[in-house]
Amino acid sequence: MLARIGVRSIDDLYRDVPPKARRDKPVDLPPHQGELEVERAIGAMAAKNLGPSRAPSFLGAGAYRHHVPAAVDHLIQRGEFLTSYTPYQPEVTQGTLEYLFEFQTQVALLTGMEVANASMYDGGTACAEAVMMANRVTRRSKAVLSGGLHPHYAEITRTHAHFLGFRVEQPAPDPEGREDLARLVDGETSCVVVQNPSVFGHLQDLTALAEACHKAGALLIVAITEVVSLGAVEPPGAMGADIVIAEGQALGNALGFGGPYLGLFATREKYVRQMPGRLVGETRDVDGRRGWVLTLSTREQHIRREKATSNICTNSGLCALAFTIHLTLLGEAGFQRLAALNHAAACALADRLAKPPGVSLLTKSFFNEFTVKLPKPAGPAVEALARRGILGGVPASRLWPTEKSLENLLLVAATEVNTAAEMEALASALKEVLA
Amino acid sequence: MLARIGVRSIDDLYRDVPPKARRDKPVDLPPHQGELEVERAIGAMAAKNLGPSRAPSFLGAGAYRHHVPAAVDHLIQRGEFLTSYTPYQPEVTQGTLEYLFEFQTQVALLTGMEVANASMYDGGTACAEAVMMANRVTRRSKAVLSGGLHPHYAEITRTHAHFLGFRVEQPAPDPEGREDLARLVDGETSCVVVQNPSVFGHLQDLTALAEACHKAGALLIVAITEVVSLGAVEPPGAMGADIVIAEGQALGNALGFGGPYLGLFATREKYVRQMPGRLVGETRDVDGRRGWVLTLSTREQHIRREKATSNICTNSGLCALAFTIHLTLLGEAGFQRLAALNHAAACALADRLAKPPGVSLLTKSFFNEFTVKLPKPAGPAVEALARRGILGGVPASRLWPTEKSLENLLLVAATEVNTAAEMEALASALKEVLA
Amino acid sequence: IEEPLIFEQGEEGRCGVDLPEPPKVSSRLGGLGRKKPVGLPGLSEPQVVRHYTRLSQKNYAIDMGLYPLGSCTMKHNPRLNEKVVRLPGLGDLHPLQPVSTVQGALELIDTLAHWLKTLTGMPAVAMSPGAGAHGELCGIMAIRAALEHRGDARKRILVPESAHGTNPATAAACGYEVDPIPANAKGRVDLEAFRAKLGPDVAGIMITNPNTCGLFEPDIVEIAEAIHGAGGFFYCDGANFNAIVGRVRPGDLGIDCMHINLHKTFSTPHGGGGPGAGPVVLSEALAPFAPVPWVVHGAAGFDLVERDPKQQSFGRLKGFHGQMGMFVRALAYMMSHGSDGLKQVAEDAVLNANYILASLRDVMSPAFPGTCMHEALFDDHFLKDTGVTTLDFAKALIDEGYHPMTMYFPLVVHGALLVEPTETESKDSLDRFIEVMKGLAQRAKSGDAAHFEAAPKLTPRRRLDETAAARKPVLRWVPGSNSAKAAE
Amino acid sequence: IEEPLIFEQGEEGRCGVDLPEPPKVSSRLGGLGRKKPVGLPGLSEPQVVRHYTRLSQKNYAIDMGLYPLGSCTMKHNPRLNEKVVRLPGLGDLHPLQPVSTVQGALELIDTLAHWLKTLTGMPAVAMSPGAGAHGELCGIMAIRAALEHRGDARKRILVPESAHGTNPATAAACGYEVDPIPANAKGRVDLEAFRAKLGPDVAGIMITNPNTCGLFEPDIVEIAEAIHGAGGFFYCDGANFNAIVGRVRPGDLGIDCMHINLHKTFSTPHGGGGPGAGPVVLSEALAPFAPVPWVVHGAAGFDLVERDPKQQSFGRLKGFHGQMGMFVRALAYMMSHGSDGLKQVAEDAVLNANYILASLRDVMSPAFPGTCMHEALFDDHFLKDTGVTTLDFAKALIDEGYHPMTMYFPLVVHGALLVEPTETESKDSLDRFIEVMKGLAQRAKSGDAAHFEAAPKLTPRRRLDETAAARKPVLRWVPGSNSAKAAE
Repeated sequence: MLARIGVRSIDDLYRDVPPKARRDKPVDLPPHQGELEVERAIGAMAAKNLGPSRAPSFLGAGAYRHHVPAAVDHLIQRGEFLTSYTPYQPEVTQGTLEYLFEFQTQVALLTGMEVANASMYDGGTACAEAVMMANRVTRRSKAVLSGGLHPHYAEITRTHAHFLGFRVEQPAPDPEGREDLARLVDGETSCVVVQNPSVFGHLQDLTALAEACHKAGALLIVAITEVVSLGAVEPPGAMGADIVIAEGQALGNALGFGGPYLGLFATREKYVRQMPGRLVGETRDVDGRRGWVLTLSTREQHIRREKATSNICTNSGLCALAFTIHLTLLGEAGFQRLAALNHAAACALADRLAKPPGVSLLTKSFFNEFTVKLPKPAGPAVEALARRGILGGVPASRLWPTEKSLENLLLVAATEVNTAAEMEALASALKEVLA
Repeated sequence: MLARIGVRSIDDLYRDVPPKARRDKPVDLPPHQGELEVERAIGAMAAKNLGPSRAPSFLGAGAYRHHVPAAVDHLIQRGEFLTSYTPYQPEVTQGTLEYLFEFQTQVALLTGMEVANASMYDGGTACAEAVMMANRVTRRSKAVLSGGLHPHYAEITRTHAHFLGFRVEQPAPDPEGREDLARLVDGETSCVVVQNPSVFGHLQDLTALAEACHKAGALLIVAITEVVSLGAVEPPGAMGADIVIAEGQALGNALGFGGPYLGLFATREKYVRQMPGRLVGETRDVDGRRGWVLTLSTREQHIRREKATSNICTNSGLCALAFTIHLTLLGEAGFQRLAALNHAAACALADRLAKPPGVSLLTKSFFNEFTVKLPKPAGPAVEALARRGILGGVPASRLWPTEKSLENLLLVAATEVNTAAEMEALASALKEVLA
Repeated sequence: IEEPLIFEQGEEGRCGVDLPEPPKVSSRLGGLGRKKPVGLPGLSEPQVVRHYTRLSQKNYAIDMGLYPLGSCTMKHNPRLNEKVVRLPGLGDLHPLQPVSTVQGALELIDTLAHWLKTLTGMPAVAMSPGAGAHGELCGIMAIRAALEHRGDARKRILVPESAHGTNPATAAACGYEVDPIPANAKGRVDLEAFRAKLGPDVAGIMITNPNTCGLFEPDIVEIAEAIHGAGGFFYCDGANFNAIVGRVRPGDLGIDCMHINLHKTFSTPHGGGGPGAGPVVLSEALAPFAPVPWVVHGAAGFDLVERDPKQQSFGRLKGFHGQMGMFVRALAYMMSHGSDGLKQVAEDAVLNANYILASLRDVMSPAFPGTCMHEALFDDHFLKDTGVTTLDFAKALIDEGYHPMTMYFPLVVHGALLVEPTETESKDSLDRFIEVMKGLAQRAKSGDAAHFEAAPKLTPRRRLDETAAARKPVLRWVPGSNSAKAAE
Repeated sequence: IEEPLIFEQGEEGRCGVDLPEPPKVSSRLGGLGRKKPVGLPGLSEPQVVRHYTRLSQKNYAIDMGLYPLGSCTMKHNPRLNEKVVRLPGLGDLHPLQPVSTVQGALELIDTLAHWLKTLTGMPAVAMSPGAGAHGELCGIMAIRAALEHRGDARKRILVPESAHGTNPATAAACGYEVDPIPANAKGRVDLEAFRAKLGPDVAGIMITNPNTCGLFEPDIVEIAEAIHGAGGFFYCDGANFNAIVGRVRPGDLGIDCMHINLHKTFSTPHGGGGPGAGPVVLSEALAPFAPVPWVVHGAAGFDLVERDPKQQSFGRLKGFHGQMGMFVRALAYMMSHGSDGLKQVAEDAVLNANYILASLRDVMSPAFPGTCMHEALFDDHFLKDTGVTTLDFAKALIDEGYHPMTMYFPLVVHGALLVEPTETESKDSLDRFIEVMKGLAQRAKSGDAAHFEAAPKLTPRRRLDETAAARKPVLRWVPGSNSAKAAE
């Protein structure tokens, strides 16, 4: 091969590299290892973690453990999906394009919106993108965030706000679901972002807030961190939302220590050209047969460069595939049943946990997650539970480390995978820990 | 659907069933359960076993633990392989046929034989089929089995011998590799079956035995339970074997508590029409393109019925696929290296285990398995090792429960997956157990 | 796109698996080290992944569409089965570990045995046979062992003409003569002909029920009584158990043994021709003669009997303890369906087959009047004078995106076409299939025989020359053969 | 065979997952229960498996063949990666578990960070960005935060014309003006033009190196010194790190930050467009401003900092801790290759690209003389007067069994064709590709433009009308739409 190229050595191909930066010796890292050794080394790291396969787990707060049917993982591992490129060449990627078109339809149906894109990085980044989109649509630059919004979503939005120079207003965390956001909406407000159920688990009727927003010329953005709730709860679209963003992990995707996940993004048809992210559209081929293509790419960075609606290039294709396969397997009946199972599990757990003296349930209306107030700080209590082999929830102090007023609050989730025995184990361990 | 059929109920479709045998109520078994529940129930059974993922394991005796590259399992799970039918319709099964043709070629190469079939149930059943084939070829009816043949192989052969009325002669188990089989060969002998390495681990040069067989008009059948040995050891074909049968599990297939495995079956070209099992052959399609079909099916039961060479219909297609993918990944260089790693591991372990006083190594020439003689019965010693979390080998008493003379013998195997630390753990635990 | 053989790819020294450098040891191979290379090609992991991915794309599979194969029960294989079989503690268990370390595995075998016995209404089951035909062998051996035990050397086994080829082959493999029984005009065993064959040298009868015409044998109880009356045993071929599982217990019909193809009724994958698993249920009379090993309840949990202390077992039929991987899958399937779901399986399978039969009754020619069980049998009467053969018709189905149905079997019907949709097909799927079948039947009748003769056209290969393949068999790749060059 | 949408299949009430009956509870949904059905179709598991299996069969993928996509590094994805990421204790870990219960996960992140820092020669790395473009955002935000920290409000970012579209989009998303730098005749940054743009309001420069013409920027050290001299920072786009990994440490060239696409250089699967992961290595000057979270070594093991105690971090960019699943895969890849293997990766990638360039030099038109790095760039000069466009030429490649190469990018070359084979292609694979490319080039020159205009012909769909799709966007299925009927 070198002969055909006309050089004597590989080194000759690196001659543009400044001499002082050329390395002939390998960097200071271990040499290659066989499959068996690598499996062992990573397996040893995995064994140091206490996962839900060994400990009952009741964590939520933006990431949920559900039973994923075996067919999902089987199908997403097909090489034709797993190792395929972004579908820029539609003739050889109709498979990817068709499932993304179905995904967009499913997301629109779930949220009660008109259109959805082909996915974002995750719920939090989708939230920031939604606010920036609202700024573009309204040509305003103040965003109002609910105190019940997941802190990561708020923090990401603030980061973008800082660099793009828009304002963010947010009342204090709202563990009891009492805030009045409408009073913060003014003529400068581009949008209000509210999470439903809130990060504390509260379910809220957003109809009045939507009206207030629209009256002031602002958009209502609804964030959802647990999409399974949409099988039981009235969708944001029906309450007047203009943009809905969500974390899609709960369907089809493993917890995986926080990623990769997928952001859902849906809006009204009239705003579609201000939307970030990829979109798949229906069209015809030269023989007149229905087919799919990436479309409206004039919004995107590879065409519009610095004038693009977002700098996003990669999305979460494979996570979206897992999501859409899981939802397709469930179908209408299965999705509603799954949601009902989750709600029933949370109701059963809430009754059990509220019993010990000094413990109170702060969340009256919830889906599969709620907040309890303990008689002592929740962080150490969760550590004590972990020592007993139970992953007992997310202490509010993990998400709001500086808010002393939230110190005793514990966010607890239950899904269809939590058995009665596990709930009983948590309840009695908690009693011990609090004693 | 019932209306189109013209019946009123499903029951009407069962009217040929005698009334007393019709059941309207379900049988006395549990009702259906969800995926999650079934996974839990079977997972609970799995958790009751002490597998090598939790305990170092040194078991062989016909089934070997090797590292299977991740690509193998990935590929055999492709639906087009996993859920495909027997390739009777070659136009829509060229995939299966091509890999089976490659498999046949690989088996012929490994064993040093001319032709191989597309697999049998396992090594043991292949052994019995080989003896029956030798009877057909020679029109004789006495088989001589080595005392170093795996007892399961011998037992299966005896079962068939009983029902088909042929004779089996076998000297006593041969832990030190000293038997002289040639003296048992006479004018009635259809074949001699010898395992290499023997079930006790001995490697033998079979050239002289092959000559003795051929001189007497008998066939030499060589059995191999660990195919990885063929990467390091002279193949039976080079020593004069007429039929080679082997257990193929060691490549590509999990231990899986004993099955499904795959039998390899190779012979000389002149005997091919007496061979059992499916065969894939090369041919052309109507456009002249190379393709593959099942061939010589006039030997088989679906054509020849009671005159077939065997009643076998199903083979081990998917296991053969795993075998052939693993071997293709290894290639010449990898296969030889794998064999070298195994031999090196066994040498290292043999040195360690032969140290304690009273323990002696019975096997001088071996591949990856050998026999040690303990100063006390091996069965209880293995139980004691298991209580220490080590799966320390197969006591000879497990395979020959009635042979008191073998009571103190332990069969020990080491492969590329056994680390030095594991070997050390076995050696010191054994010392404790024997103390 | 053509996919060359692995032997036509690769490069010397290349390897697709990273293995560490072996430590230097002084060989203890006793001078028997390999002298020549094996001759294997060297491919990288990407090359291997591509090779098998591309090969897979040349296959048809259940995952792609309906498989109308009669008598083969190609049903959907749930993915849960593939997941549970790979659980650590099952997939990695050595078969000769101390029984104290494999209690869960033995419990699993015992649980599956309980389900099989309960579903068939039989008192015992031999788990080790490796496939259906192996199960047949096991059953006939048990019969012969039982007869020998009572000192009764009988010579003949009665087998209906419509039987699978494995039945006569099995009887022969156990040293029996095969005596065929004709079918009557309704596709059932001719009861009178059967009675006439009975005698003191008849060891037993092998009947498939529902039979290979897709019909339930209405005289089954009479047959059982007659064979027992003559001192013989009743072997039931369980290939078509899918039609009656959960709804009829073969034990209630008087059978003595029956094998169960776990991949037919209980959804283990067909895998391109195996592996299967063929447990055999046995009557009280045959149970003592079952092959080793078997699982028993002992004082300290489950125990495994690998030698029969009573020495009545006819011996060992397979290495280790049977097709464990198939047991796990089958049990997962059974537990998922439960007693209610399995009954539903049979009913839906029969409903689907009858729907096809009724829908195609007018354009094709059903072999027998009335309804069927889980498969619909047609003869080639409807192709008369069209110049289209059963084979042509089946091959034309390929270009419509389906695997051919079973052809020319059972032999008792002229130019048979046997269609078994299974219960896992939805009504929409059946309707599409029916429409295609109608279209083809009409096309055949319209005189377009050329279309059928030329089929299939859309496959990686068109019809292959099987005669040439058998005349001069090429069963392996040989270096320097020019077959590669001709492939394009 | 056509595959209808899921909404065009199924039946009401059907479900592909067995779920238990929910217990009756009195709802605590606060009166917000869903009032109308969602509108999802009901499919069985077999229908679902078939739907996605058939869809997959309409895709091209690395597992099927070479992907000559320039600047995208479509290399083989080892299957080991997919196995280890699913290990219990990794795949099922919740991101907010107490840190005491996730020590192995934090160790893994820390180990990967160490590898990335060592390979790039940089002192710090921000792990959380979700993809390459997200990493760019992270880097530019760090630059702006550092400038703000020293009270230096600068407005402009310099970006070469040949940059990926993400570069200018990123700069804009951080509130910067984008100022383009032209390329010189050799495809490199025009050093003089660059120097002329420098000034006190230039925040930094974004350079891809090796650049999108497949060339190493020989003046890279001078550029770094100049931008630093002017008080700005040097952002290096790491998209083409594959060409130099293990052989050149970007830190030795004077860069301040660089994102790393784990799916390009470290073999995590592309997945049809994601998910990716884009860790960003940072210089000492930028490290204090990195986004949270980060892993630190604490007294009791690893700890996770989710709020910066010094309040210098520019904040949070992504939920939780980054793309853990991609970290596991990338680390498995890195450990498998080691320091020696990764160097080999770069060398083989460069060797393969040059082999293609040299082999096609005579029949196509290289955009620049001399050798290239890991990708070979051609312009459309060789198609002059043939009537064949770059697009036509690329589409014709599809019918030969390949994915098209990158077209019309970089913009600095007319009708660009950018080919990146990657190191995982074998020489046989390259030779086949070269032969196909030569054949097509000759065919174009022989005047057969019609062949190219009509391509592709062998795909599930031929060329699609993208204009119509954008004019009246149909972005979802709507009940009763007649699109289904028209599909055949």
